[in-house]
Amino acid sequence: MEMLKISEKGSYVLLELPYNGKAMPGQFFTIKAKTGPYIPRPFSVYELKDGNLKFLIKAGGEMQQFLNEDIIIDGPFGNPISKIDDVLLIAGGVGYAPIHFYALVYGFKEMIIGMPDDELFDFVDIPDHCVYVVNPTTPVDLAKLSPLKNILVCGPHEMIKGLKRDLPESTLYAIMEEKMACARGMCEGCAVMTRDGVKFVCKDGPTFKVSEVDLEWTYQ
Amino acid sequence: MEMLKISEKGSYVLLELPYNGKAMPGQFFTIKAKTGPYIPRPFSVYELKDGNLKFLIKAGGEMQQFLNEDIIIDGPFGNPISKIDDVLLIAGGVGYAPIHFYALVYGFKEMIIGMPDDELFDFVDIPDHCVYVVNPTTPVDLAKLSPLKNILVCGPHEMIKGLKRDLPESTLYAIMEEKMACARGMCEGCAVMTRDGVKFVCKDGPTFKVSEVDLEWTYQ
Amino acid sequence: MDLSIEIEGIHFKNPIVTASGPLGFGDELFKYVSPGIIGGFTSKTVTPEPITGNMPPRLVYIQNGLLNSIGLQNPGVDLFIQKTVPFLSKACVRIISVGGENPEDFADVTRKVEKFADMIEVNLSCPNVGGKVIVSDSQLTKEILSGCKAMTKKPLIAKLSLDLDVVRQSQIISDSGIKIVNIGNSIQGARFNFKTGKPFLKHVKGGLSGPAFMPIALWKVYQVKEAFEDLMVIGLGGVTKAEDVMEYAIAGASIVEIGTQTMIDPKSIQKIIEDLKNMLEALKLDFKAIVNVSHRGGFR
Amino acid sequence: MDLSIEIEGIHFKNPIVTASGPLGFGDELFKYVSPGIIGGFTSKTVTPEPITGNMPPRLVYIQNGLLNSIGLQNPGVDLFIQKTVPFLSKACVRIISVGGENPEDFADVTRKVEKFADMIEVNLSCPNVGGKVIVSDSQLTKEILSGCKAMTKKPLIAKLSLDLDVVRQSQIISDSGIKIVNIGNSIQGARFNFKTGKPFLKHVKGGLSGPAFMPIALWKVYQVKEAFEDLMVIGLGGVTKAEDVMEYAIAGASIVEIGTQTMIDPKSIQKIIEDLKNMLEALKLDFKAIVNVSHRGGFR
Ligand SMILES: Cc1cc2nc3c(=O)[nH]c(=O)nc-3n(C[C@H](O)[C@H](O)[C@H](O)COP(=O)(O)OP(=O)(O)OC[C@H]3O[C@@H](n4cnc5c(N)ncnc54)[C@H](O)[C@@H]3O)c2cc1C
Ligand SMILES: Cc1cc2nc3c(=O)[nH]c(=O)nc-3n(C[C@H](O)[C@H](O)[C@H](O)COP(=O)(O)OP(=O)(O)OC[C@H]3O[C@@H](n4cnc5c(N)ncnc54)[C@H](O)[C@@H]3O)c2cc1C
Ligand SMILES: Cc1cc2nc3c(=O)[nH]c(=O)nc-3n(C[C@H](O)[C@H](O)[C@H](O)COP(=O)(O)O)c2cc1C
Ligand SMILES: Cc1cc2nc3c(=O)[nH]c(=O)nc-3n(C[C@H](O)[C@H](O)[C@H](O)COP(=O)(O)O)c2cc1C
Ligand code: FES
Ligand code: FES
Repeated sequence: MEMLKISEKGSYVLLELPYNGKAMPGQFFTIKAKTGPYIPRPFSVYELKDGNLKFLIKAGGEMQQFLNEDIIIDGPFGNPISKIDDVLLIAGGVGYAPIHFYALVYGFKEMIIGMPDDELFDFVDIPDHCVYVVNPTTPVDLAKLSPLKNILVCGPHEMIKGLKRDLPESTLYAIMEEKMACARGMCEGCAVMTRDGVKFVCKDGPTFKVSEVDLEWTYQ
Repeated sequence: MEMLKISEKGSYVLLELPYNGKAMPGQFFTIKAKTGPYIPRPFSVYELKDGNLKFLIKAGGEMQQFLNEDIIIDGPFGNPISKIDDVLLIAGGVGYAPIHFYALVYGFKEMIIGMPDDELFDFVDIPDHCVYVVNPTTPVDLAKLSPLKNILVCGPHEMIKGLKRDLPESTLYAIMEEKMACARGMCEGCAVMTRDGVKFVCKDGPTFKVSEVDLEWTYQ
Repeated sequence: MDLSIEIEGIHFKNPIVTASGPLGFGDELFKYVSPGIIGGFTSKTVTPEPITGNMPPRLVYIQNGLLNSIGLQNPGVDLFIQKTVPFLSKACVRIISVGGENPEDFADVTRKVEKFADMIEVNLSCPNVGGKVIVSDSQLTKEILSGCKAMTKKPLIAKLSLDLDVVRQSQIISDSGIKIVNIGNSIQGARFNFKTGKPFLKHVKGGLSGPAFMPIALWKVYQVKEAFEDLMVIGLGGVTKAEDVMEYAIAGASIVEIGTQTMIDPKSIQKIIEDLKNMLEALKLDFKAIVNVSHRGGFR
Repeated sequence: MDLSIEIEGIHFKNPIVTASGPLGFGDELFKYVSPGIIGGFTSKTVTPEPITGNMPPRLVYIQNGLLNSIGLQNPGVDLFIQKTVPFLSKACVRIISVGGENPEDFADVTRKVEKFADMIEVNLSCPNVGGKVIVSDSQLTKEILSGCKAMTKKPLIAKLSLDLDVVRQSQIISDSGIKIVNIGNSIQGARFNFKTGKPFLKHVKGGLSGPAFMPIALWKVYQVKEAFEDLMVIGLGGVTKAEDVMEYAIAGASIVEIGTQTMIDPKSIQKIIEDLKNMLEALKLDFKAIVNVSHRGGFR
């Protein structure tokens, strides 16, 4: 049924499944196999085209050992992102997944991709006209050079913090990630603190306006 | 790598693996997949021919859900049975597995097979000249009609008890089954009570002379 | 066969009830599951004042289970009554879980919610707030229970901790004149991040749930029924399938709750109920007949 | 990096020690694993008289773990000394586990075996014999420990129960002047047969082991080091890989024992030691440096 593509050193996996439903950028599915893991894991849509649904998965976790089995997906969950005008897309690591899907559906003006290693860079599809950096330079440094004021980012917490700090004038949207259990707004697991109190990534997100989020409210 | 054959209604599975080692009748392997079950399960050899090792597995347990994955076997464990002269072989249910292997390697004089259902009967290879019964008649009733005095049995505890009770003159050997954890005589899990005190199926068995075993020493 | 059971005058059409917490206040759950099919629904624990809950991460994945540190986040009893209570379905037994720190807290919440509930569950054992769990203090526990009793005639359920001796806890409950114990809350546990050398959770420990821990709760259900024949027991922890419900009933549970499993797959609760019915058909036994049967020597 | 650690004057070449019980007396284990590679070996618990152990079934398979009811089967101390002791390898630290019912039993066994051991582990917490576990009785525990102390100058280890409050247990141990606690024994649990309506085990409950239960033991290790900085802790329960050893060390364990995993796959203990070495190389830290690091704010 499903197909797996594994990156050169085995650090990343592309999982491809037939899927006849719909999904919009920003949305995610939970994934598990029959034998595990017990708690299904949330993954953003990397691509949905011609009835093929793709996920970009970082290897090394419990999930990986089950990827060779029949995969059970549930979703889509989360709120779709609407098109953002003149957007600068920023991705860090596998945070590239939802950014890639956004770019496919809505296009973009500029894109900056921060990659932890060449392995991931060589592994994913990257549109022609975009900039990328491999550590130690960070997308934050490059973003400062862009004239664009609307930014959509998905990447490590520290990257979002950096952007918020260094680009106070920009309108920053972040696709947030928190561990999830129910993915349905029931368990109160995937909390983020906002101006309006605690919100949940699965139900109220995953995309938040960064100015409204308290990024310090986390124990990392 | 491995092949699965599933019986008509799905109650039994034949697992076939390439295997270049040796194994003798009476011996067993433990079986698991990478993702589970955590405690490998012991299964008798059903057949070993031309580098193909086969197990006959009763479906419905935890093991079954892992059978589609890459199987990891460990063994052979347990003591081989030596050839028994003029032997009457008796099997009950999947206890037929080691009996089948014995018959293949050493041949036999007579064989009585008790099958819980036609499904298993139709599923396994059965030699030409042997008798079989499907419940409610039991192999014990038929065994009383046989002139043979050396008996090798593998089947439910109650069947072994019945033979011991009804055929006091016979020399009865049983391939015993107890839940196992280490399969190596370390954990003291697979205990049977004998004339010489507690013995372990994995290390001292699995074949025991029934006259020496206290079949009442069990909580069932 | 008949799946229904009556506990302290309350009729459950079947013994399957949702556990407090993992399913929140039901609004999301009932998009997936009709309240008409389950025996009962337990609300998340409600406290006198709103609680923000703990900083993320609130969850740690573990093999065959989950470690959570939600920290009793809830809107407080007043907002709960205003926003949630109107939507609580009467198609199944409505259990409202009440929490707090002292007897006044519990009494206050009980008084305010009791008319909207069929039963009140007193959460004496949350692993995720403050220092010790309430039920480790027998005097405090007694005061809380008698305070709640004074506020309602509805049946009370005492939710116990699996980390402490359940027989001792049940003695306190029984002495307080409460007839139903829920065994029990999530077990305390921790995980450590080998990349940072720190615990994953800010408060170090959290609550463990999921199938891995079922044998622990099963043994405690058995122990309590062995010691207190008259207490009604709710079995809770790790149920994922009808077979597990059977085991809890055999061990002594009259009601079986499901938390984590319903949370990760809401529709599975329907299958569990159907499978349970089929298992009982095959045995030709009503559910009531298997409750506590291990203490009567098993099926005959 | 250096994996060695010294506990009460005893040098362990690495912190990986086998747990008492699942590996018996070592004769079978050492066909698969050279004693030269592990830090230490703990014998199965030895009692004054031979014990037959429990009727089968002695094992119940559970998800991600095992439920056992062996019942301390052992040949008794005299046969142990005659048959097993001569083969105990000095290539790793030899820990002999002693058991019994009363202070005399423990003293008797300790006296007889102490010259063959580098350390003595006092099993205060077997879930599979008699009624209550010994360590639930603080007076009895104190008498047992002082009896053992009188018999040997070798370091004593007190093996605690995970079913009871470990801080309270550790207080008793500390008051008795013992410096090392093992946290801990298998947890009590039960499973029921839904075909017969009876428990699987004759004594209903057994001991749970395996990876499912590691977060419970980790939390207890942390708790004890938080309350008793001076106690040395052995972490035990559910270890299957080097990462797990790291977590125990971070939580506070100086030594990490492995039982069930070594039993189902003896050779895995070697891989765990190698992987641990590699993880420490990557961190550029000696093992000693990570012990208890969570109480010091993690890696810096
Ligand atoms: C030496 C030896 C050789 C063996 N050879 C064979 C062989 O060749 N073929 C073979 O099929 N078996 C054999 N066995 C038996 C086999 O090892 C066990 O049946 C095995 O453990 C089954 O594992 P499982 O994961 O499939 O089932 P498990 O998950 O252990 O379950 C076993 C059965 O119990 C049922 N069950 C699960 N939970 C409960 C509950 N709570 N109440 C009641 N029932 C429950 C399941 O439905 C299932 O039918 C052998 C055993 C030994 C010791
Ligand atoms: C909305 C949303 C979308 C997401 N989209 C994606 C996506 O597109 N692609 C993606 O790759 N991820 C995505 N994630 C993140 C993903 O869900 C998690 O990383 C996932 O839970 C990983 O599961 P796992 O079983 O692979 O890893 P886990 O087993 O949970 O382990 C995660 C990592 O922790 C490490 N680890 C395990 N134990 C320890 C320990 N004790 N100490 C230190 N480290 C440890 C593992 O080695 C591994 O690297 C998303 C998350 C959310 C909320
Ligand atoms: C996310 C989550 C939140 C919980 N919140 C509460 C709660 O508010 N009140 C309560 O009494 N128990 C709470 N619990 C405990 C559950 O009710 C239940 O006791 C526990 O999860 C074990 O059952 P399970 O294995 O079926 O989930 C919570 C559990 C989880 C996983
Ligand atoms: C089969 C078996 C036998 C055991 N026997 C003993 C014993 O004799 N003495 C003892 O102190 N602990 C005994 N234990 C408990 C283990 O030493 C250990 O505490 C427990 O198994 C948890 O560790 P693990 O998850 O690494 O197995 C036994 C455990 C098992 C599984
Ligand atoms: S994962 Fe449960 S509320 Fe978001
Ligand atoms: S399975 Fe461990 S002794 Fe036989």
